[in-house]
Amino acid sequence: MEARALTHRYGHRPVLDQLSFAFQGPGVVAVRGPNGSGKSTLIRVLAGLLRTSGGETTLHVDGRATPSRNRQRWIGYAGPDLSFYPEFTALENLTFAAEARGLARPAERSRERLEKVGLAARGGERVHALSSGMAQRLRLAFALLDDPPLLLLDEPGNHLDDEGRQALATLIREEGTRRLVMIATNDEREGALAGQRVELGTRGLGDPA
Amino acid sequence: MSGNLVVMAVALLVWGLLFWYLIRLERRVADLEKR
Amino acid sequence: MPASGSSSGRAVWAILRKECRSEWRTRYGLNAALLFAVTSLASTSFAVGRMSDRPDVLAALLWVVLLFAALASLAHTFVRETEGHTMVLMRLVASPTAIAMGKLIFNLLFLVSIELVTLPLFLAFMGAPPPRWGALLAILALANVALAAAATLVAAVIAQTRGRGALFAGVSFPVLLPVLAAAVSGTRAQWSGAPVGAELRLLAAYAVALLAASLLLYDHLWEDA
Amino acid sequence: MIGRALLLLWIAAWIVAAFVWAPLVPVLGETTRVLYFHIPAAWVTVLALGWSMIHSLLYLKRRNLEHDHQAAAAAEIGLMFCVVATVSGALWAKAMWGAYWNWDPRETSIFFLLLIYAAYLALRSAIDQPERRARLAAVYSAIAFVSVPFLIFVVPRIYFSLHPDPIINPRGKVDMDPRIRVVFFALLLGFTGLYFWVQSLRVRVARVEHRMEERRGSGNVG
Repeated sequence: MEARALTHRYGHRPVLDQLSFAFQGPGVVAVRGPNGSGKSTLIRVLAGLLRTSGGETTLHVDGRATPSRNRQRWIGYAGPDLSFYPEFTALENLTFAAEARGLARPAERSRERLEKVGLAARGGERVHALSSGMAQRLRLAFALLDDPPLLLLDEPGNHLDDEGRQALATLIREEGTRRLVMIATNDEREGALAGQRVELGTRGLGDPA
Repeated sequence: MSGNLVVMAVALLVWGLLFWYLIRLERRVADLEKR
Repeated sequence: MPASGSSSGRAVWAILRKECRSEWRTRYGLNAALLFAVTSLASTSFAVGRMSDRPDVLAALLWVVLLFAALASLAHTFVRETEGHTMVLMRLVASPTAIAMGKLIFNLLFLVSIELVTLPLFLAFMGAPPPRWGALLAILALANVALAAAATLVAAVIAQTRGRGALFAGVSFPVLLPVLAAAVSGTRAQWSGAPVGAELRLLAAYAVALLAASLLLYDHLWEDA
Repeated sequence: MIGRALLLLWIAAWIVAAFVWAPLVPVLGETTRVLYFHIPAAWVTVLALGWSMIHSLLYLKRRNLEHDHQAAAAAEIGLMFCVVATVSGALWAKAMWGAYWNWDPRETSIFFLLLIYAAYLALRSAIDQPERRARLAAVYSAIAFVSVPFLIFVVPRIYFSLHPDPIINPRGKVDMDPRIRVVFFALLLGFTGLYFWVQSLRVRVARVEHRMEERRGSGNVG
């Protein structure tokens, strides 16, 4: 994952400023910085959800640069803004996502991912009945749906209980050996897992007008 | 014919007012740009 | 990673099925639209009475009822996504065009299901003369495609505004007007025995123009988180 | 400043000419006077809509907010000229046929443009972030761009036309006394000059507003 002179403004507030980096998978990268320093913005830009004001990002898979237009094919994203359809169950949501992406064995694959994040028993429950901790695990299951080369997690530890954080830590370590994992977090334990780091500037929200 | 002249006079007046208003507006915009 | 051609076809199919299942589960949109269509139909027929000898008035009333039922409900598929913040999920699993096509086809089926109920009732309530079914169904089909294409595109835009659904009627009206005009004129022609070729060509041309424009525009619609 | 003075004198002179020098169109009689102002206003309405749509498409391609300023300014000014054209059209219809509104092709076309302007500006007012507002307004403009030809050339033909086409056909050739044609085109030119002047003013205002918001930055964005 390579970024060149990434700049982005929210309305008029500069959030990312000429940021450049290049990370080689597999491995875990922590994106750190104070609130409002653009951690979530960066993750969303890399996921292709947000078009930047300047600069560009390129994802190389097996040595070949992939078109940034359909970036969503190559990444798994999990962030606080990812919500599921409340009228469907957890399993139905994941199965729909797998079908829409044209993946093989959508239902089976979804069940496997639910087991991986410890939601096997809750597959049949409607999403609006899930606790925020379980919803967060569902996001992780969604991100892992098609074993993407790049995993982008925005504050994955949110709402998780201790047992959940433990499972998350092992999951990140495991995935870190197979693909490039980038995590936006201020949590020390998650940060410690990362071999490399992106420090976002302190200018962020605190910067006086 | 006199009816026409009245309407014409009104039209000229309206055009004059509009023009004067635009000139003043332009001056205000010019000094706004300086600040 | 599957090639883009077949996979976007699968994505459209998956999204269409999801829309139908969501609609079946919540049934909110269909009930509202049917209620709306039937009440506006009942009120017009109550006010106007039987109109068997005036095909032009009948044609206009039929399409006003259908148009307003459409205006009341076609924005729902996108408004539901932005209100439920599920647009991020959608954008992560399918391309903008696939999302739009899935919803467009759903809106088309939605319109047809409203018309299946409203049209027979309209013909009965208003005492309309028996229609030339061939011509009428052709007009309905093409008008539905054009309506769905226009409404889906405009809905995708207004779903991201502050008022969300509120703006849909006013903003979409100028874009829907050509469909309304051609449909009314065609329906009147089929009742009065005149040829409907011109209106059909117009509806087809407008639908194609809108679909072509949508293919270029949908990529610009969802770019900020 | 010379340009402004020239514009002042040019339009003033041709107003006088329209009332004093130009002859009347045979059938229309005194009502011709209104047309000298109604049709240029309608022309500017179409010109402004075209300008707004072109800049909207340019914004989609280049993502430069300058295009958005131009498109928004053109829509606001276009709406004003459209109201003038609609009202003067209705007055003329009242004088000619005794009814303010009778859905003849010219009136319906101008009215449809009014609907598009109103919808475009309503849409803009419902979005806060500048980039998103520019992008969504541009997309709507592109949609309207597709429907305008159908609205102008097709829909009116469907409704029975009352307009005396042979005598004054603003889009076609104007085939009567040359003096009428001279006054008509002169005012058309004058209105166009006026339009571009007001357009430039409105765009400069938009630029200043944008810069002021930017300078206020994140500090106390209200």
